[in-house]
Amino acid sequence: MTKEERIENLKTLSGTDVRKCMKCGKCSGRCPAFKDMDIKPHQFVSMLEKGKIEELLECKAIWNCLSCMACVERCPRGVAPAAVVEAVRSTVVRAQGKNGLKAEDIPPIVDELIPQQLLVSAYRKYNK
Amino acid sequence: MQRIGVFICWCGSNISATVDVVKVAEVIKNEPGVVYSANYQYMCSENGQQLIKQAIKEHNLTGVVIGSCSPRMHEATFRKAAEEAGLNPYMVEVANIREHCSWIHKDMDEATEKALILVRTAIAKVKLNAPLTAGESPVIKRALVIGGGIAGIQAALDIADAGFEVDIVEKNATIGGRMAQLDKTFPTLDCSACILTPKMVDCAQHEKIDILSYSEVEEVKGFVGNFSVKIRRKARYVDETKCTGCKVCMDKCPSKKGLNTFNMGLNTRPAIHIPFAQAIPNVAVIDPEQCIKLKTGKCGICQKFCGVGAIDYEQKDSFIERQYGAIVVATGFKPIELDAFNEYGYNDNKDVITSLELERLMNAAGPTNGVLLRPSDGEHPKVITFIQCVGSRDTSGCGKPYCSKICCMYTAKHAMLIREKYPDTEVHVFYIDVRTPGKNYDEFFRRAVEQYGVDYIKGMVGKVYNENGKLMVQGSNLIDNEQVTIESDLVVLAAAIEPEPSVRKVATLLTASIDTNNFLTESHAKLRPVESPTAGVYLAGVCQGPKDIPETVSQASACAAKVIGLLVKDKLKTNPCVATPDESMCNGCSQCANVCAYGAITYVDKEFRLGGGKTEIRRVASVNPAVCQGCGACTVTCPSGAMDLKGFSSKQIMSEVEAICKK
Amino acid sequence: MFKIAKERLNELYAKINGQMGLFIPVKKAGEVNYEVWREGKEVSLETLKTVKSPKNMFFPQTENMMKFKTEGKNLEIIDVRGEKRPFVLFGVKACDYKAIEVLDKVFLADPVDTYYQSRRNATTIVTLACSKPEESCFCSVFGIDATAPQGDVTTWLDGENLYWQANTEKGETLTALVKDLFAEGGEAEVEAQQTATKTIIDSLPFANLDLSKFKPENLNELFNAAEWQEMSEACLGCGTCTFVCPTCQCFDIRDFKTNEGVIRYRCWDSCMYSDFTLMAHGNSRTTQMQRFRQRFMHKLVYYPSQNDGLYSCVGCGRCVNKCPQRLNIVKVIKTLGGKDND
Amino acid sequence: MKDVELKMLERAKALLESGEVARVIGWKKGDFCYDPSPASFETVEELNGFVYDWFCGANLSKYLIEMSKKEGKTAVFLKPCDTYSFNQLVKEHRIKRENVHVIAVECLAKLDIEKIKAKGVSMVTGVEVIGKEVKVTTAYGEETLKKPEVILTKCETCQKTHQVKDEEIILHDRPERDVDRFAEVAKLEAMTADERFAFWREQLSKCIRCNACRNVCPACSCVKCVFDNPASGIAAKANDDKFEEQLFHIIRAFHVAGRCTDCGECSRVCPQNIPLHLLNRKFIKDIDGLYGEYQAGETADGKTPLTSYAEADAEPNDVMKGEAK
Amino acid sequence: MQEVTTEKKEFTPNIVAFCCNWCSYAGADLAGSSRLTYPANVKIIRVPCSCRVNPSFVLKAFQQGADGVILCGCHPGDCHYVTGNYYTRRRMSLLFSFLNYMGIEKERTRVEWVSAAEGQRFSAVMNDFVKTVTELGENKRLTDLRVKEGE
Repeated sequence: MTKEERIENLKTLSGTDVRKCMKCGKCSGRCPAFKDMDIKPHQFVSMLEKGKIEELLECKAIWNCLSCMACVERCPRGVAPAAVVEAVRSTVVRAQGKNGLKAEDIPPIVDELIPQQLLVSAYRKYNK
Repeated sequence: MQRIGVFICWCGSNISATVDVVKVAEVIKNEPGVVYSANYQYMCSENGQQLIKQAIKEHNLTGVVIGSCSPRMHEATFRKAAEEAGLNPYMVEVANIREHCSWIHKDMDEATEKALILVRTAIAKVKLNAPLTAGESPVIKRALVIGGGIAGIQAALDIADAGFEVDIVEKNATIGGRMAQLDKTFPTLDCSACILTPKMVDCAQHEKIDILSYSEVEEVKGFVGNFSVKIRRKARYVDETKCTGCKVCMDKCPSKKGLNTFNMGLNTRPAIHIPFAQAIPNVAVIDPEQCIKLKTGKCGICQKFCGVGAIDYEQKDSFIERQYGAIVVATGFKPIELDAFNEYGYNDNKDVITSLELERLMNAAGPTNGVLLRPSDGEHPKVITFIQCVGSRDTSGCGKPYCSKICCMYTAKHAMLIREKYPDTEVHVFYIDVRTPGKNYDEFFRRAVEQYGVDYIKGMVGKVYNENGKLMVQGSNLIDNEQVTIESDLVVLAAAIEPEPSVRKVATLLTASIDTNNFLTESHAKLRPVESPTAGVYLAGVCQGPKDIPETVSQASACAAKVIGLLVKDKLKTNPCVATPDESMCNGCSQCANVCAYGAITYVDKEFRLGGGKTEIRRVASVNPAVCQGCGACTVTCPSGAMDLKGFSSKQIMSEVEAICKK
Repeated sequence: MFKIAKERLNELYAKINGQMGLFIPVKKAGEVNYEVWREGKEVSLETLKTVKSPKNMFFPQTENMMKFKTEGKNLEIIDVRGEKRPFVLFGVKACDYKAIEVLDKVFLADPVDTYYQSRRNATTIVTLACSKPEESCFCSVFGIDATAPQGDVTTWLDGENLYWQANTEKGETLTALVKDLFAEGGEAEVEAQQTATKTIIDSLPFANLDLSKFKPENLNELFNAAEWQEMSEACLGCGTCTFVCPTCQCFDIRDFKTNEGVIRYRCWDSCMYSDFTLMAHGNSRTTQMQRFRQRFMHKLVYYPSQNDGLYSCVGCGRCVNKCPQRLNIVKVIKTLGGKDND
Repeated sequence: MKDVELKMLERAKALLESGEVARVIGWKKGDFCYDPSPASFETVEELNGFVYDWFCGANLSKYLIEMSKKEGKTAVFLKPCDTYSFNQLVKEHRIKRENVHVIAVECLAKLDIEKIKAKGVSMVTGVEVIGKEVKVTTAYGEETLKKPEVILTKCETCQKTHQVKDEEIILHDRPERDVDRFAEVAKLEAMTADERFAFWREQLSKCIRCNACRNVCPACSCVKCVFDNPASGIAAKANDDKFEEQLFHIIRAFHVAGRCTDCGECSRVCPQNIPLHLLNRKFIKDIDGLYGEYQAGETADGKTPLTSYAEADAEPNDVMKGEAK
Repeated sequence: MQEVTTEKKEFTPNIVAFCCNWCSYAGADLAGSSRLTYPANVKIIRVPCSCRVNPSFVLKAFQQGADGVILCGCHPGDCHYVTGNYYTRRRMSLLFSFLNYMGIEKERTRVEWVSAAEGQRFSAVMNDFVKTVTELGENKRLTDLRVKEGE
């Protein structure tokens, strides 16, 4: 795959139109994991738009993103930064050729206090 | 035999870049009926028009087709040119080969082919055109202004100064509108009341102006030059002619807990009240929802204390009907509701306020007498954070897709005023972009930053939350690529503005078109920005689109100029493209009148010859050409096809269909 | 005379169809009209009266006459008359066959209508004798023998067989083509059927209509008869009688715009219509009474006066059956025809 | 039936004799027992030919357009279904109501001679209806048929009652009938588009453009039909099997939409027996479903569904998707 | 009976759009001035109001070889002529439903409300309509055979 194709691929995977971003930073303004992310939510959008995907594919932020979707919820332009994060993440996971988490690996009794959303995020993050 | 001239415009390169205009002009020469065909760089130019006029004369043209931009753009221009050359203006048809062709198609062959089809279609139509002559209708020399804000006031004053009667219909108890609520105005920082109230007084004192406050437009009939408007004068329970505005009633009224809407609900007012000190008319009004007498029948204190006997609990809504030649719509705006933006905590925290509320908090006549105190505890806020673009430029569905235009400037104004009055206050502004197009605007904004040290943060706020009695404003600082949290005492939201909701009703009554954001549509974005597509209706202020005071005032004056231009005429030419029945085929079935929105159709008994010396009297439709607007609803309802529309006759459209379908 | 078993008629149709076109009464959507025969279509020879008469085969409801091809300002006129493929018209009843004679006198007289002529020449007509006339039939009034129709070939149908008798050269040619399907014989059966049918015909309610009054010399008297008003009062002015009539021959010529130019076609028209023969000044007949009178005067007086007394009604009775308001030529004949009608 | 006829004749005579009316519109005896024609009677003598029998299916209301223009009052016998057409014509100012005396007459359905003949019964000389049976006398003997099988198609689903009457002649109760008049339409709707197209193509290809449907239709009361009007751009005459019939029948159905009372005359008069009423009924069904039940001709005033609207009306695209209702 | 063609190769449908002068025609103008493309086979006829569109125009277009007909008007409630498009809405709902009943593919007919401000929408609507009609193929059911064949 050429670089252009990979960029296109990421855009398609994310399903979001990065050109709609008006660069207001509200996503990063709301991100609860902001500090832990080496690349910030708004940068995901802007870097994908600019085609800087190598950095994205090597970043740690994809593992730190909580997939809480706050950025998606807050975006005034209907862009979904978390979907870009997700797209990058799945690309990386697929390249590694393995599934991080299998359903049967989850302890049979899940602590009731674990937020449901976390479980969903975990699936989303590790199980491809 | 028809002698048709075809003129293909290059529109510089706008058309010629994608349409082979020379080829089109060449090929069209061979069309039956075409005796002349030419192409030229700019048909609408003086030279282009000259070309058309010359050809009409030299070739004895009976019809003209112009392949150019949209007929909405220059149809009138070309018709006028034809008329000057002695051809009936309605023998001109425009083929839209720019907006509908060259601008949207990239392939030259394809676009040229389509241009040919469009021109042939126009030829097919023009062959069936008939010369039309405009009728005349008288002009009533009186204008109606709907809305008594700065736009309405300015328009009314200008029209009245030209010597025409003007009525201002204002739904609130006083004129003044939003501007009356403002403290200072940018970029000069002069006091809003100081510049507005004299104008309000001018209105009240102008012999040509009649202020109908606390009134609403109920019904509009007629057409340009001849509107008949029914106005509802809402019951204010106070006789306007008697009340002296002494305010004794306000002191005595026992029901004092009504939210003061003029102060954006930041304090309370009595059930009987005058909205603010400089109200025009300076007459009290009773809020029937709040008045004990009106709700329970017991009380009547204000009546007892009114020295002039102005209180009338029995007052009912009344109606007046007046005739106008022109109508100005100046219904203004309101800030949007912020329920959809719970991330800013507006509904949960008293100290998260809107900019308009801040205006009142800073206004000497406001609830705090001009001292900036936060609503929750009346303390001086030490850290104030402004958030811009709240609900503006929002395509997510929660807010408005457009830029509200005034927020950047008033936020800079607020920040500056606060820093000046309370230098120990820290002021932060979260912004996406700072937009300052306007004379002295950017200088103004820079002063806020450079002289007053307002902290502008490029980035948007993600969340405002309460922690230990402080408002935590968490947002991005994009320049430094960090997330910041500012501990604030007061948060001010620059809420998007939207047209006053009542504009929908007004638009419907006036049959003026409205866009998806409820802004009234102007006739042309650039060339006819103050006219509504409905003839005789003009637009001033924010009802047409977001704008600040100077722009609003300019637009209002422009409106006034248009209205004056209309009212000085004694007669108006009417649209000749009206419905017309073929009486020999009309059944008099009344279906057409049932669908006519203008009441333009009536029925008459007419005698017809049957042959053999016999006659019969038959009921047939008759159209008033001054009232008919030419929509054509009747033509489709008519089963026999007796009703037809001049300029858009069935035969014309049919032959257009035939030509346009031809591949 | 030849015969063929009823069950084998499809073989006969297929054989004819292999050589030339075959038009035959076919039932479609509940109604029987002449159509091109195709395997699987439901042929209905027993149907006494097709809705449209076989005149449709020579004088179709619509027919293209010429094309005007336009290119720019050039106009080219294209003749659309081509050589007509020979075809067989099968199952024509005596009245309808007589009607063709009426039409021939109009279309084949000078100037010859070449559209009609080319179709007419290409046709071999196979007639079919009636065996079950019904109450609306009155062909005998016009001297037609429903049991022995003419045509290139005459056929008779009974419960078992179709009987075949060639009358003309064209008929012989057709017979030669299909002869191998036939057996000889049938004269006796045919004669028996004819005798039986004639008895019915003689007892039909309209068998004794009196036409004696319809003579050229009575033209003015008939034209001015007061009864027309009353007779036409219920007339809707529709064209049903005209279009189901086997002898009505009026047409209108119209143009149709196509992508390449214009097609000029003709189509049936009816003198019952208010816009029939519309001229610049208006219509020549302004009331329905005048239009109603025109139609019957033409059938019973004008046409015969120009064609040696040949009436242009053949007594098929279609108008009797189909008029929505039950007006028809019989009522006219009874009212104005002569004393014996009372 | 005979008793009703006698009563009608009696009234007609009385009205003419007293001079209350100048003419009576009814039916006149034909050549057979089954072919009465609509007729106008101006004298008592003319009433000799008066008839009211099982074959008086024709709707007389349209004749009143011309008759009500004449001097003097016109009395007319109207069956239940005819009164709707009458109202609709009054609504459209085509009939001068004040010039008409409406005598509502009973109708227990009318017979269709074509349906009788299609049963193989020919040379009919007389009929007698007894309950649900029809005794047909012919030149060849007697036949008994089931009445529901030989009534006019328009009568099969009729549930109409008199909407107008200045007086009435009703001697027998009409049996209750519970028939879904939209069943046939629904059946067509349930087909695929291809099947529907095939159905209508086959039916309409029979059309000979005789205009009987148009000319008999009380809603088609135009002084000049749009198809005869060269200015309309769709003027056309007979045309076979190409497009014209579709165009004609679509436009005609559209023109009478909201005005068609479902009197069924179009199908009755069609020489090719095309079920034209199913075209009009589709409009009626859609109107009922989308804009609320509406029966044209129930009243002589008010707007029709196509000359009125509601802001909340269904969107055309939703209607097409079948999502509106 | 004519079947819907299954051959879709190189088929570009002939689309006629009736646009009201005040909203949709202006919307089309805006699409033009915003350079929002749509296929060249969409051709626009200007009418004062969508309520001017007689069913016979629609049928005529089909007769003359149009493969799809679309009516565009102001959004309901925004009609320049107050109520025109309300009538259009009823008329066309009924007409198109009726055509469907006659077996005319319902995808060939459409009504869309496009305001003067909706250039984007105009272009999107046209692109979508062209796509739909292209998938459907040539209109054979309502075209007068004489038009195409010149017969």
